[in-house]
Amino acid sequence: MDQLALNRNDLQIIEAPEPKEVILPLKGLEGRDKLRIKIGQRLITGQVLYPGLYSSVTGIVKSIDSMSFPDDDYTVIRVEVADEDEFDEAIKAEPDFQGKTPAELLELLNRANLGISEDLADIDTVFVTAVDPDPLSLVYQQVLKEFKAELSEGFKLIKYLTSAKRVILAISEEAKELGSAAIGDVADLMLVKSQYPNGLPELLAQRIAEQDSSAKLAFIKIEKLISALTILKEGKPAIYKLVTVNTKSGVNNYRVRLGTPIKEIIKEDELNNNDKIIIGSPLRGAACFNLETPVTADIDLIYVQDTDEVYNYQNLQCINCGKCVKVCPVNLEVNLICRYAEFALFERCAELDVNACIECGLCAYYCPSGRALVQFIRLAKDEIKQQNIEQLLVTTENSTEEDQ
Amino acid sequence: MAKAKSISYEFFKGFWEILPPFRLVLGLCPMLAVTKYVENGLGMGIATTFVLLFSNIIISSIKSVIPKKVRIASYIVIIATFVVIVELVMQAFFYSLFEKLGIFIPLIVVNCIILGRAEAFASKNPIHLSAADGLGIGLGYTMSLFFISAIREILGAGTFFGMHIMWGSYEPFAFMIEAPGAFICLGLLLAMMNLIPNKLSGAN
Amino acid sequence: MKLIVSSPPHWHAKIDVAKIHLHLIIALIPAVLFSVYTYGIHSARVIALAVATAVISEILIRRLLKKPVTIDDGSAILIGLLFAMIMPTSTPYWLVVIGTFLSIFIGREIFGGLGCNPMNPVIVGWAITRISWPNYFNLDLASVGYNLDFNYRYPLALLKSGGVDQIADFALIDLLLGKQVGGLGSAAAIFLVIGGVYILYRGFITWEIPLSFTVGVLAMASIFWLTDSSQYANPVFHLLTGNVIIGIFFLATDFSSSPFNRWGMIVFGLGCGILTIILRIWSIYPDGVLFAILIMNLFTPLLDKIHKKPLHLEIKEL
Amino acid sequence: MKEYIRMVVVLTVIATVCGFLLAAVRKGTETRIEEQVLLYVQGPAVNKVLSSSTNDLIQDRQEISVQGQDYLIFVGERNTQPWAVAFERTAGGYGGDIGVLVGFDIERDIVTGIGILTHSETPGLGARVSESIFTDNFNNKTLNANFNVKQDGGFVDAVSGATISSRAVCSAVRKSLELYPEIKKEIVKQ
Repeated sequence: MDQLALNRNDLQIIEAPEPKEVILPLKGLEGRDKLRIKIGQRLITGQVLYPGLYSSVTGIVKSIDSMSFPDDDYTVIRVEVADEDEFDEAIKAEPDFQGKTPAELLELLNRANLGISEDLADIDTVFVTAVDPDPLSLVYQQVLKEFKAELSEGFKLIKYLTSAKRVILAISEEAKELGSAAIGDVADLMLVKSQYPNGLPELLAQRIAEQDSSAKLAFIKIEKLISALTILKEGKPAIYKLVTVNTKSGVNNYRVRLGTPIKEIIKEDELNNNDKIIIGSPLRGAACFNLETPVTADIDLIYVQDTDEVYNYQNLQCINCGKCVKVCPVNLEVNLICRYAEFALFERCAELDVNACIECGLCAYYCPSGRALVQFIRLAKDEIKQQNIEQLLVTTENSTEEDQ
Repeated sequence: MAKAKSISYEFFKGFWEILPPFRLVLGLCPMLAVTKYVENGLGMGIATTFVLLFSNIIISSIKSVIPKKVRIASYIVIIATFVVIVELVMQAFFYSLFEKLGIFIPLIVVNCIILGRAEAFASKNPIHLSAADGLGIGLGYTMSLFFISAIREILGAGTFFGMHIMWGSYEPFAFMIEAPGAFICLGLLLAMMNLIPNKLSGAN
Repeated sequence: MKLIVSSPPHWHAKIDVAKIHLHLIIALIPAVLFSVYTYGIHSARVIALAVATAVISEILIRRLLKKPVTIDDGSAILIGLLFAMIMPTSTPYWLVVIGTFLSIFIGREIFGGLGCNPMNPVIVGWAITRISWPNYFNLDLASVGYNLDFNYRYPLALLKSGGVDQIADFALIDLLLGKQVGGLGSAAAIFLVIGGVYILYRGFITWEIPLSFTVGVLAMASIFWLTDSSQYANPVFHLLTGNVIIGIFFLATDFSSSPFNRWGMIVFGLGCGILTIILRIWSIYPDGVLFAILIMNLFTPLLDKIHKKPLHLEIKEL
Repeated sequence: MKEYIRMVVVLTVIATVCGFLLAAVRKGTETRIEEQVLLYVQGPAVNKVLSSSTNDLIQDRQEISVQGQDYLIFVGERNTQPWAVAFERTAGGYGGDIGVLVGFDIERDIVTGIGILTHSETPGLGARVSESIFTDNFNNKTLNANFNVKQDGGFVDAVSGATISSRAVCSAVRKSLELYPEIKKEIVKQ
């Protein structure tokens, strides 16, 4: 069971070599025509290409294609990197952030490619996750160690930005001393057991909600908070991402420029046929089928799984052992939901609150029948979503008929 | 029912096409309760057939007189009359059978097959067709009861009409003549009956 | 370069159905060995026949229904073994064959196979044969012809017919050590406890049902015992005799026919324990464990409704 | 309104016709049913307890009045001489009244045997009092024997697990014993 322990490791950050070409992904294929750039155009670092899409390098646009990644189809922009970064002038340093209003700060940060949610009203508790949510991931603790001096200022920033009453630092039990030194008098400490899935934000939120059910919660990853601080200090956009790369040859924390294709980090000669590259957690992440997949701000971990370790689903009949129910962190009756989903009884799934599922993958991890439980749940969620839309359509049609 | 309504069709449909209780799944209560022995099953079947035949004839002949709103009440009165006649006659001439069937004779009144045929068939069709329908369904029901009670008696008691037919050292499978045995036997037979047409249509 | 693509999770605990059943079978081995040691070749005969019948009938039924044959998951072997464990040594060969076949066929396959049975298949097979051929379940006769170094009367039958005075010479330690007449394996209390603790420790079954079952038996027996100890046997006697121990660890915990929620399991176990004692005291059967489990199996869908509602939190990521 | 009248009339007519029909059938089968009941319900028990009689016990049944109450009795005859009498008494059992037919040998003043006529005891438990293994307890017992179950100091082996039903049978037998002298007097008179 130690497989699910959240690893601890002291690593040095390795600066990944600067890429020769970056890939900037834009979700969906519709945005393609609305892009304000042309092939051959020169981009500067931090330039806005589309609302929410920024250039992370300075260079020339080589092509605009479409590409498929596990979650969706993307419009991708390939940029050939020039030698020197030229930064967008619109981003200015604001070391003393309290001189600006929170709204102005937010605009500045988002202009600098941070991507903080615009809707910050009604938040009274913010927690900063400094515990790695997934096994194998080492990014959060690395950031915590690296930037422990800046943390208390970061808490002040987030408190000011959201006008929250309370800031909580979620930290693994082993890093307790580090945490209590960092919080100062600004934040509270929440200790997390180093075992998956305790570090997932949903479960941290659940723990807070158990104490205070009326709290309106939001969370921010520690790396993002540090990025925000760096932007305000240096006046440069966020262009680097820390990624744990776990290959057969070893584990390293790389600082990678956003948009770098993963083939630049994982050399092809390290891979065998039928290996599996997992972007994200071994329990939640998606298998990568395209080595051109760019590193984005959401990627904390890239894990190369050897052929021998790849698990094949059996999808045998459910034996009703109840293990999935026992391990489910949000108390779902997984066995029932998945059998209902198997036989297309999606209303029953909805009755059993399938939408509360956080897709942590523990049920399928433990399932002795080797059933693809997460997929059944995703299917149910998706069908419920679509059927609700259909229902809405039906009711509107009926009402127009009645009107006539 | 697209087929032409002929006496022979109405008579024979009860033997397979809508064979009760396997196809109609009606009349299960006596089916489960009185099929311990072949004698009981057969007696129950014949009593039901008698009631079914005469109630169908009478209801079909006076169907135009009965107002719609009181038709169920009228049917029940007519059916009940025949049931009581059956009960009295059985008591007078076949007392041992009467003792075994006991409460299930009066309960023929609420056997869904009879009211079902009265409502679904006799109240809409002429006398001769109704008679054929009643007799056919009744005999089909008798056949089913005979079949299931034969299985239960042979396995559960090792006898057939009370005669020992299994080998000497046969230990009766008493579960079959208990109530749970009836449920399992009926369930398996229903499953088989559903399997056969599936197989047939699959072959086509 | 070919890469494998599949959906998450990409890890697995590497526990499969066959492994669970294998360990359940391993846990039964002490009791099996003990029964072979005590009753010799007849015990081995019943066990071997039951296991063989279970496996063969599963193959035949699955072939007939055109379903994949899944005997390699070990569940048929487990059913055969458990069925043998609760039968008397003297069971004739045909009864073993019919009982095991019914366990597999009526108990499980007609409901859809492993995981779909609403009642414990072993007990279904047992109950059908128990009703049909009660004479062969007379455990007092089962020990005839053996030179046993302990009281060769079935304690529960003695309790039923003669009352508390009759069972005075059963030392509780003897009952614990398996020096009592009972089902083939179900009499070997201590060996079943060893096996049960093993599977509990390895996590193949959970603690809820065994614990609450035990508590149910002890509590209900204590209530009777405390009201009139001259008429009712002491609680530990009830715990150690008959099929209670095998029921606690191996029969009540059958995955498919027991609840999967914690509180459902606890109510289920308590119900089994309470009904066991009630049936022992008021029914015409000397032992009530198997019927108690069968009755509680029917409540399983209802007990599954005892469930904490999932928490649906909306949290915002900044 | 017309419709309502029609409904009432039709239902009344149907009910009346059915009523008459049933009355006629009932009338026609009444005596035969009575014979059948005697033959099948009381017959076997009477024949068992008075087994060495030469007459037709059912046909020779008679009703006699003792202390203002009527009792149906069966008189067994040998060589046209009455030698035994049997009649039914009831007592409350576990599930309702148990009707017990007790046969008496009037020559030797002993109980020849008993038979259970009606009962509603639990099948497999109390119902086992009607099995001969229990009723044979009472065969050829003198009148002064203690008709009680063994727990109460009598000689009767109770059906195991069905003491209440066994006690009820014993109590019905004791009731018969009380009545027996009166009935014997009546028979001897005849």
